[in-house]
Amino acid sequence: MTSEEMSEKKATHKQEKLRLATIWLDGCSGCHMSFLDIDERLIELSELVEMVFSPLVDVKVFPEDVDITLVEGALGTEEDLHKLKKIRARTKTLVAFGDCAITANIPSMRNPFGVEETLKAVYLDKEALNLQIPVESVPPLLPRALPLHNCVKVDVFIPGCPPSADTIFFALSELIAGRTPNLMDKTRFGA
Amino acid sequence: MSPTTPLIKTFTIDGKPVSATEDETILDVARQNGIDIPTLCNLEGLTPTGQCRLCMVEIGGTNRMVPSCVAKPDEGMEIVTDSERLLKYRRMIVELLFSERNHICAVCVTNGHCELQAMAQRLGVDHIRYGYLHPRFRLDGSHPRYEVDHNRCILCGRCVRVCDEIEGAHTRDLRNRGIKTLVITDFDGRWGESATCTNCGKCVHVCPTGALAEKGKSVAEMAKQRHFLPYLVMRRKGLKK
Amino acid sequence: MTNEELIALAAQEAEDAKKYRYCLDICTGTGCMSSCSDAIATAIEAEVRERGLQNEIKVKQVGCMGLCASGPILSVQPLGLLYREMTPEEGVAVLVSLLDEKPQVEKRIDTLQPFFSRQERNVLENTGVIDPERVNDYIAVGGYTALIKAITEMTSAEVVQEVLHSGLRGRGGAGYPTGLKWSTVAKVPGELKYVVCNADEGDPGAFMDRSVLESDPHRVLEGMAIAAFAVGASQGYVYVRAEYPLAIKRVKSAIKAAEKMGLIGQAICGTPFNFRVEVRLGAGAFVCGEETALLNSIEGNRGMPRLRPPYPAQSGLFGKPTLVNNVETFANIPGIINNGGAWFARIGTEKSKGTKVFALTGKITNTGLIEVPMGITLREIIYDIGGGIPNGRKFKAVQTGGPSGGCIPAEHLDTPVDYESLKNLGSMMGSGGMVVIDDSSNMIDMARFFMEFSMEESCGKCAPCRVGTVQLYNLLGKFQAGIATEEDLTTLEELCDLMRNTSLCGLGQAAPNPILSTLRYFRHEYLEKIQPSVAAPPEEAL
Amino acid sequence: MLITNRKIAPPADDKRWKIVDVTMRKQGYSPTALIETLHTIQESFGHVSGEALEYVANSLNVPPSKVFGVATFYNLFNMIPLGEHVISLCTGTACYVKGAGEVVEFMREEYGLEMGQTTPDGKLSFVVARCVGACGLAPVMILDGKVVGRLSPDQMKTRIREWMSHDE
Repeated sequence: MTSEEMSEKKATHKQEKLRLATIWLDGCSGCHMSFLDIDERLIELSELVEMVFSPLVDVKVFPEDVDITLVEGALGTEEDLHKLKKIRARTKTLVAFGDCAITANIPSMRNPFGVEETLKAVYLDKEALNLQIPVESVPPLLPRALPLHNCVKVDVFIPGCPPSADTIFFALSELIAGRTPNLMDKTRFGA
Repeated sequence: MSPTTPLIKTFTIDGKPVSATEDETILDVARQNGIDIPTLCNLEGLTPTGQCRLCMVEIGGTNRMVPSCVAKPDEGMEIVTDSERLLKYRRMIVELLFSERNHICAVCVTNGHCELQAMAQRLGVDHIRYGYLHPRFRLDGSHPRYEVDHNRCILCGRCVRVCDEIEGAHTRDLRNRGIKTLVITDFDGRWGESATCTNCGKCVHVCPTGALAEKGKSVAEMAKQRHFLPYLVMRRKGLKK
Repeated sequence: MTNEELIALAAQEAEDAKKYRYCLDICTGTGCMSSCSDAIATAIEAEVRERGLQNEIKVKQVGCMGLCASGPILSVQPLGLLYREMTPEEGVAVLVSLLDEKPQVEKRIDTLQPFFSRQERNVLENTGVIDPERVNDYIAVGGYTALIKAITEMTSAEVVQEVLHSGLRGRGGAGYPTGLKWSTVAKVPGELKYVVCNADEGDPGAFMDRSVLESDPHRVLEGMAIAAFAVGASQGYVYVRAEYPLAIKRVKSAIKAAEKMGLIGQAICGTPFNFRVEVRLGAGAFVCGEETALLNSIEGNRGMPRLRPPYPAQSGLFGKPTLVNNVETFANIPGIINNGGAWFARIGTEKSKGTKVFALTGKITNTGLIEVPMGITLREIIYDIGGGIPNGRKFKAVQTGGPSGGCIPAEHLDTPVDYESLKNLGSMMGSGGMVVIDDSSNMIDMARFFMEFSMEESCGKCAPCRVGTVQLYNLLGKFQAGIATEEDLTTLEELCDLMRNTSLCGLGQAAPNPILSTLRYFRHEYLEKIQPSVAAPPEEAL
Repeated sequence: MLITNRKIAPPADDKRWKIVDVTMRKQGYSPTALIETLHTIQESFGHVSGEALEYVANSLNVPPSKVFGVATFYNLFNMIPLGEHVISLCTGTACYVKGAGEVVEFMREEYGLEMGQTTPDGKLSFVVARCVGACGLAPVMILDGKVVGRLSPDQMKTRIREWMSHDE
């Protein structure tokens, strides 16, 4: 979306703001940081979309009727899966946001070893006090960390670790304009 | 008209009239004419093996596809290097390669210099539709200068060929078969203990991904240098004469 | 050995045979042997010796008689009686009944039943009749006359012509015209050429080649020698699976015997034609049935297929022009040379001539080895010859062509068996395995069974086959578990299409056939397994 | 790694190496004799050991990695010795259709063996046989080299038990 288009849109559709949500599952929040790196363009964006849910805003419950949700992170736990299914049901356009969401990326590095061995390596095979595998108040890990699209339908993929702020801004602008962004000349796996 | 086979064959690639000598492959001619056909196993200077299947092209007027790195053109052929169908197949092959091993670009020494990664970008592969197989491999860091990470290997066979054809050591080969195929050193030993390896590092530099890398390189630091290969091939040809 | 000597030897053998009152033939193919059929022979021989009847009763170990379901089988000649499921004691009892002039009725097999009467035995004419370890037995039934005729009375071009006329097509699976292959190799200039017999019968569910090699090895050698003469080759290899120890033993002894008689070796029949044969063993790799992989294996390499062109006819074994044919193809040759191409072509359909050997197995009453004219319908094979489905179950499908073939459902049972018809049904002739499946089997399980086979046997050279087979196998696992989605079905079909079009060799290209054919005829079984909503996380598959 | 034109001495003073030598000599110590030689080793020793691979590589002048690559490409060659008793189960189509899968289950439950495994005491190996071509007898097993067929899965189980208890 060009800035002219954007101002036009602002002028005509002021009352019909798109409902945008973001969330991170098994990820490092790096994609969200990159999102914030959109900097001053965030203001432009805020005139077009309403941020209805995000770790960056203070909303506790994922709302109904969301237009666009950016999901950062892989599916690492049963809770992630539960959340994602709910998000899918309540979202029109679900965006796999960053490599972890698309490929399971870093979280998937545990996959060749399996849950048991991974937990043992992390929590028991160390020289530290109180060696124990945490079980209380933590959701159980899935047997493997998975990309989002293995479990729900994903509409748009934004590769990158993290995708650059420019990529994110471009992708959102296109989505707001009702187009499917073509991102492959802007980003790639590991970008 | 004499029935003798002409030494020069003329044909078209993507509608462009081109010509080839007896020994030239479709890929050779395409490259001479600035047409870039995607390949992963092919490398100038090594025997082409046609095994990655990315360089397959269509022969116009037929349903046939041939690997352009090994196929030689016939007089009057109409070669198509870029079609919806070819793009679809190429994407699928790249996706299969990504699903096969643990390619995690974000933490790879060749991030940004990797042929597989670049191929995915070029073909518009933004996610992998197939389930990741997540095999488990042991790294071999026993060599003082280099390391092998099978997680990133695509079994293109370049390292095997360069070691055999150019260096002449044949330190590398493949073990097992099918999905269990693995590049090995000698009797499947540790690289650092190899009796045949000359430590020349050619395999490291022909490797399209981060499977073979120099030690001490961090993420995105391992760029490969391949200019030696055509140079060596040319020198050896010269010496033979 | 000259033609005259050969004829004299055959006459002598016939004369010798006449002096016996009865000849008791015991099947010693792998099937019957596993039920210790050799012990039956030993027991009867002992009894014969004890009674001092060595000059009246002859006990002979022969090859497969076909009806493996009823083995071990004992045949009594010249009465033409067959006895089923013999033990050493029962074998002796049959002998005793013969001596009493009251041939035992119990356990007799009805030799007029369609299993025998509907067959047309050509390749198998000597199978179960002659002692495969005696070259004289083969000569007695006219063996090696074709070879001598070819090298003494015909030019190599005439031999090729005769094979072209016959319309014989490769019996290994693909059905390439044999004569055409021969003429190509014959035309390629070269001092040294090879003839290779592909006996790496790898299709699970197929044992035609094993039976032919075990039962009539000289026939194959004769066919190879004729081929060598026709194409100008002087060295031959028989590449046999190591899983066939008996076949290996018999081929090796056949080569020795033929060499001793001068039927193979230097200056055969006093002509300048030389032909030596060696046996090479496979080592457990299905892909070596693919001819270029087979050549790599003979050369001592990993059995990975080579790129074609160049074809083996131009640059094959050790870079020399090479003719590769399968066992059954070679076994058809002596008949064609002796009787002419036209004789051969009188049987069969327009494009598929002659007879074909099939191994009939699975859920069928008469499991065994059969030979039928091309063009016979699947129904005739399964219901008339095969005796239908046992245990009151219903026919569901017949699988032909092994892991490269497909499943043919009941509605196509009246299809004539020929290369094109089977291909049009999404299956293939293959080497001749026919596995009958009844209604207790699930087709997704069948497809996954074959995909597992292809996955384990993929050589790993090209990516579509190496990874594609694994992904297909895993996807089929999702269907089995009932957690597949609509998308999975699309992915399944797309991957099949990819492998078929982009795999490097015929094995990868044909590997999706079991899925494609079951999708074609039993799609509902897949659809039933699709979850309407989003799927659960995929199971740990690999 | 030895490079020499002279005949290389076998790894040990064991008559079986002489048989191996015969195979190699017959083919003039040509690198193409590799698979034939591996067959002889497998037959003579029951498996192909690391020292055997090294001996063949040196004798035939084939690069070590190639010898290893060839030996592992083919299913027939096993690098570690099999157990005292070997059960090979045919996994061909006909055997599959007639219930070979139940034997796999049985071996897992009864002896804790997956295909390709040997019991820790080295007594029993359970391996896959590719189709032995005795499909008329499906399902088929090979018990210490002897083909046993035409048994129901239940009978097969009994056979295995019987056969295993023989030398206990």
